[in-house]
Amino acid sequence: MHLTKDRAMSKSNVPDGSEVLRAVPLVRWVAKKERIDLSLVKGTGPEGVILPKDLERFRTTQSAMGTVVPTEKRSASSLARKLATKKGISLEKMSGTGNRGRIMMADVARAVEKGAIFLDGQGMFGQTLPMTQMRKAIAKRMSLSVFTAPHIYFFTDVEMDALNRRREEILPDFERKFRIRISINDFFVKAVALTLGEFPILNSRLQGEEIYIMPEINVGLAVALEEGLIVPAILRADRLSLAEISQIRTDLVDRARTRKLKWEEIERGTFTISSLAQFDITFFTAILNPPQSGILSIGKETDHLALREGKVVTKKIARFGLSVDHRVIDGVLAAKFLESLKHRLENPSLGSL
Amino acid sequence: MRELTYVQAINEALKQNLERDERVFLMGEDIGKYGGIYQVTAGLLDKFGPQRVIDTPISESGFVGAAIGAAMTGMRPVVEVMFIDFTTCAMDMIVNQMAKIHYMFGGKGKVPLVLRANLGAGRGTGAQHSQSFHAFFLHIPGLFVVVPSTPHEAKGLLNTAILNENPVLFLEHKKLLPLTGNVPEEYYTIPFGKADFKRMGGDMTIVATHAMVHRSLNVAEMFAKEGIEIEILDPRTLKPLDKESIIESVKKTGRLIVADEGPVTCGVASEISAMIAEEAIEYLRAPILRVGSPDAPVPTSPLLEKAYIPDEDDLIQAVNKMKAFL
Amino acid sequence: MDLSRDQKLGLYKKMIEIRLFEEKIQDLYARGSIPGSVHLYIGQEAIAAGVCAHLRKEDYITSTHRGHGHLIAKGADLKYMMAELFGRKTGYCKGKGGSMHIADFDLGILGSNGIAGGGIPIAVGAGLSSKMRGTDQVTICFFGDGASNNGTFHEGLNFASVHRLPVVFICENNLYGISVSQKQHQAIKDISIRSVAYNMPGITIDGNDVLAVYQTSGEAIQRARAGEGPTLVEYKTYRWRGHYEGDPNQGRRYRTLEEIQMWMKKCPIKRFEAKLAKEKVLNKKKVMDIWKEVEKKIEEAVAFANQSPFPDPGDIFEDVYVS
Amino acid sequence: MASEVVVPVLGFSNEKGKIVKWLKSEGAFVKKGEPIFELETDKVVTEVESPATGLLKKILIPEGTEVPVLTVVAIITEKGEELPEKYRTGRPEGEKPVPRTLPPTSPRSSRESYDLAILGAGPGGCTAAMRAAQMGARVLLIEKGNLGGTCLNRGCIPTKSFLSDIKSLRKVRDSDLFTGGRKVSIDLIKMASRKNRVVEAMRRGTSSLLRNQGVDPVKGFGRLLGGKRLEVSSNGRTKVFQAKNLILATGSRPASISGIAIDGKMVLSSDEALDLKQRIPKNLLIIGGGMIGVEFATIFRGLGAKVTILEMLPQIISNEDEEVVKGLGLLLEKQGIEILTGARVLRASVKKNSVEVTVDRGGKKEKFSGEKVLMAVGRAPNIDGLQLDRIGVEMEEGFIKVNSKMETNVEGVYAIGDVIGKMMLAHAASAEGITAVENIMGKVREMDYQKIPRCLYTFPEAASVGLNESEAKQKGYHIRVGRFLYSNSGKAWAMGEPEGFVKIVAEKELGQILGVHILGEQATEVIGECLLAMNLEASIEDLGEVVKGHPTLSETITEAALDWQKKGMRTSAQ
Repeated sequence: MHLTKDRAMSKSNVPDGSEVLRAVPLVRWVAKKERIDLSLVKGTGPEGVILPKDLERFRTTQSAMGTVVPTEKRSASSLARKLATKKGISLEKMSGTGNRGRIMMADVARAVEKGAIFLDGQGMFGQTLPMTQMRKAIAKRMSLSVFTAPHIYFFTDVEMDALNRRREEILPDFERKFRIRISINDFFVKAVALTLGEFPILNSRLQGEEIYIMPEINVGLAVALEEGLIVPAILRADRLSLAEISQIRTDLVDRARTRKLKWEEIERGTFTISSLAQFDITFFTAILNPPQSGILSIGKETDHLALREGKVVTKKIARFGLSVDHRVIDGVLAAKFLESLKHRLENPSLGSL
Repeated sequence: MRELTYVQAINEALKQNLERDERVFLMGEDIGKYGGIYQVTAGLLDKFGPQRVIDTPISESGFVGAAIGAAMTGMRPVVEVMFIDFTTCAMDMIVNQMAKIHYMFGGKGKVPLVLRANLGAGRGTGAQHSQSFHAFFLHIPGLFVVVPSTPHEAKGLLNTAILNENPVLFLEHKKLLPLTGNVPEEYYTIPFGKADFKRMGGDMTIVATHAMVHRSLNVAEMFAKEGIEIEILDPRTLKPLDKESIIESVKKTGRLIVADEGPVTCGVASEISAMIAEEAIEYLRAPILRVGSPDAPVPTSPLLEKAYIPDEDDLIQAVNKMKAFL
Repeated sequence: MDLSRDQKLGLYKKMIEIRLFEEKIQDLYARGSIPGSVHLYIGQEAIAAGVCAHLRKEDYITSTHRGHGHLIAKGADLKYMMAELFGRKTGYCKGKGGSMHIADFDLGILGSNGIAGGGIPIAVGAGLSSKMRGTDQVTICFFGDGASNNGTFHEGLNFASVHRLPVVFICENNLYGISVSQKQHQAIKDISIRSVAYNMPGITIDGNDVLAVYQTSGEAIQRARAGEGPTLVEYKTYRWRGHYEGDPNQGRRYRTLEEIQMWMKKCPIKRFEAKLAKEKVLNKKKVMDIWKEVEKKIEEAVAFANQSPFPDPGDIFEDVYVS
Repeated sequence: MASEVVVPVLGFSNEKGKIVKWLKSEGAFVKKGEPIFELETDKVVTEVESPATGLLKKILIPEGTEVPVLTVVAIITEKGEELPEKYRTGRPEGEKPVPRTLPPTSPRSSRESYDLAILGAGPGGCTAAMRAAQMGARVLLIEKGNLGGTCLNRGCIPTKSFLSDIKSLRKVRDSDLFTGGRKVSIDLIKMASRKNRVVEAMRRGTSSLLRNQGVDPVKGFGRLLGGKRLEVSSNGRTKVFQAKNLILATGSRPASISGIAIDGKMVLSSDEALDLKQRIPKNLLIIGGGMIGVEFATIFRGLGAKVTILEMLPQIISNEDEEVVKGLGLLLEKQGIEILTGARVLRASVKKNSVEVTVDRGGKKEKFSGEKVLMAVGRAPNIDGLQLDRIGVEMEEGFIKVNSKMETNVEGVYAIGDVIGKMMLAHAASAEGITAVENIMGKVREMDYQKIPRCLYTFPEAASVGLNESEAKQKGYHIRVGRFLYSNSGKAWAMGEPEGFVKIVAEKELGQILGVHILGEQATEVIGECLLAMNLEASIEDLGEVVKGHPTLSETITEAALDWQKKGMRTSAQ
């Protein structure tokens, strides 16, 4: 009761209902100096207040993306509409830089350059689609991977019940404390990161004749977009708490979807998880994301019958696949890695999950 | 090194000053035979006699005024007002006379006087014997205000106060009186206006005074286990205030909590917060938090008093709030 | 105590000095040369002159908001006083004190005081100090009937009496505490009876009779010097002007013209002048000479003040603390 | 000695008082300390005592009057003394109350620090100053001459004033409607003074606009001192200012050809040419056929001079659309203005009553003689004495180099207007000013010259914006051109100004308007809607859909847009 009433914790709405922009002074000062529009920065402090680290994150992203003003109304100039129609792209998700967010020609041109958002299905059949920058990159990378790195594959079934329970347990607490909805993927990231710590060789790359063990464990998470897959990585995931992983993962996926990732965030991964758990895919293999040496593919959970202490019980099983670069990693090591990961996931209360 | 209590350290300083300088004399209510309400002057009457250790009538205006007159005419009185609460009975003498004489007479004359009093809650003495309104005196140019937090500082700062040519309010904290610590036997001084870094850390700064220093240190140790390093800065004198050190620390950590036992409204914490807002706002990574007493009189009942006193719990709450900005 | 011719002339001259100084201030204030507010001593000159005639340079006085007379009597230089009243840098207090806050510690003037009764404990402290230092300095504490109701009066007299301090408490009872008459502000007629409560001698005397003032204060001062303790002396007198310059019609909101005129007839200067004329100490020419001489001194003081610079705005922070 | 009776200071702060009643009458004997008048202030009513003994010689302020404190209200004299001279005639005229001897309370001497200092108060500087002040900046605007710069004082505005007068003259003189019209002449002195009134009114307006917006204008010559410090000197006194940002908007002055000095008597610049107190020369050689040259040719021809334009390039007003240039050339020649293109001036020798100009024309040397020569070869930036080197501002071809945000190479230092030598037009400077200010104030804004119009005040006017036909082609656009002739406009005919045309260049695929070029009556006004259309990215179809009032000159735009779509109804192919 002797603390001064904290304005930072009070409601952030002003009477007219508009959101007040909240940032700590250092952020405002830097923003003013560097002319950064703080309304574009997502704050992660209490009540969404923008902290120096948020600005730091925004600044690097921004340098890659250029200024984009999000807009609500889809007001567009005559010429912008025409250009969009000509290019076959939708104005729906586009940002406008004109007065009151009006979409101008330049905005459309920029959207085209970044990779278009196609009109839903309209006029697609029988058309030749130009490859977007992203598609081109993916194509090149995948071919490179398959042709240069000899892949070997390992599979195992992981019992998910304990992990699901654990998630149920902590879910409400996390929502209350951190305002995040923890996902099963967050556990995967954490588990993989910790297991990589045990088996650094899987966190390596081949450089000429040498195997370089990467100094940081940055776990990439494949995100499916309409125009392809993108793999933003969570930096030093082994040192992060579950909550932090969850926050960062949410932010990265959000930004991946709105195409606001910066290049380094995609490039910095040292190991990849590709999860198709939300699709009806039980099992698949994944191609390495070069120069990484390992990729984990995770399928959908399915019900399996199992015998436990003489009784038949139902178990949720997810099938895990590990693809590794055989030039770097031997089978035994890969198997041990997968086993350790499985153990960790099945006994979440034991370890640090 | 030898350990003394806060009370003994002050007693020793008084004794050494009485020995060193014949112009020094003590005055106050019950400081003679009784040895002072908290025994700070114990034994001094016997050693120096009633000419130099004067028991006064219960007459704060009268004896504080007399001390001023004596100081103006060549003496160096050290006056004890039994509780800071009683200074209100001598406010004209402190505010209109003592603080202003040198200035309003254009630099003629001076009032080298030390006014000692204790402050702080925690001894169940209720609303009229437990206040921490030292911020009053910061509002009066012409006074120095000293708030020692350890026995070592109590002695060194009191020595400096007695040497000083200006009126000095030397404020002791009730809860610190039994505190022990290393105190050198020899006479030494600690300069005014020089804050002490009680603990170094990079994540946040707590500027703390008096008992809040010790409470903050306890809390800092707790959070250190979480990997949060709190810097603790004790200004030691509120006037003159070591702004530079505070600013320096805030520049480093970007997060500031000010902890002072006075009521927060217009208090020491408010002043330091405002100073930082004016001079170093661009370094702040979080809102400034103030920890202090609530805007209520000090209650007597132990439970209420405990709830009243800004303590570790309040500091923990503040640090937790601040943590969200890390 | 018999006075020599020169001593009598000295007393007379001091009173003239105070009167003419105050009259000059009255005119200069109306003409805007003096900032703030001023409280004039006109009518009470006999007290300051009579009391201070006994004092040595090292003796102390504490004065009041109506303090010009006390300071002049204690030997303050008119030039520096005038400059101070003008708010100039060359004034006694570099323009920071003004009319109500003038001090010259070298002359034992521990300051006039804007707080009624504010100087009493300070005077006691000065007495305590001289006692501790073993000197025979005496401290004169001037205050008014209004201040005699303040706690500091009682606290000060009590302390001085307990420690038998060499302080003489001079109460100038001019019958009004600002606008409230003595009848309204205390239930006693003679303030000196309060000395009984503090076990010290007390006496009430006509403050417009300079010789009576000289006589009684002399005894009290002697007592103090001899280490016999404090005395309370009450002088009945009257201020001619309003409480401050600007008090409408010289305070006729709370006192009658008749009363004022009655007291003006009791002018301490005229009374003493008549007496000295009778004694052939003074004649018309001598009076004229003294007036001219004093007027000249005052004009010099005004010229000095006028020529003096104002303080620099940058001086605001000078002397807040002793460095 | 006479003594003045004043309204006294009455404790604390009274500022004035009313004399309620004089208690003594003039001529009465008064004693010092005796009440002589009754005074009422906001706080009290009090009697005021006489400051001296003597005769109340003169009462200066009657009863019932309220006067400030210290006002002398009466004089008291000694016996036999005369009333001092200055009080003999009532209250001395202009006499102020005796000032109090207290020092004036001056505001704390603040360090003169600003968010923005602008050097030069031309159209660019003034606009920038006002916008910055609107956005909350503390702005200092420094000008060595008059507010309004070249535009207001020696350019746009004065010439428009003249042209308006000359147009009226032409109307009357060239028409057979008015009997005696041919004999009408213009009063040069009155024409000049009307111009001066216009300029003066505009200056006053600018000054009050600046004041209203809270801009601090300071007169004097500004110099850079390094950092963000500036020194402003005026009448030998200098003052130093500090600003967080600087905008250099010092403008330009007429330039000359090397070897030919502008003497202001025989060889004039536009500055002197505007001073029409001089006799109108019988024949005038104008060196330079740019906007300035052509405009002055129109003015002087309109005033009766024989005018010859000597242009070095193959066409006058280079960079403009060829059709406009050709059309304008014809119309100017029709007015009797001689235009010689490809004529490189080599030298000019000043004779007693004429100037002889030697010209290289396709290798051949030719000589022209004129009573006066007007040098209109361009303008040079005002950078002398600015001390740009103190902060290391980078230059480019003699002008200050800036990027599209108007930033120079020095952080926080911007430049706009003629001194950067981009478009050298008043409205371009204003737009540049706003761009600079918005960037300073934390927005991101870039200058787009494609949307800045160019206006030429000839008879008739010409106006254009964006790309001309050949530029558009060069840039690789697939374009089509829409045209409409003034001679097909009812309004133009009715006005008796059927000469001219509208030409719109637009890209085929999207219908993006790339440029508009108009030659004709009020072209500078008519082009307005095209500017809006381009700013809003309207397509040429949008432009064609607008319904216009009839008859108006702006119908020509709609018609040209329809013509572009081959939907023209009132067009006959050119």
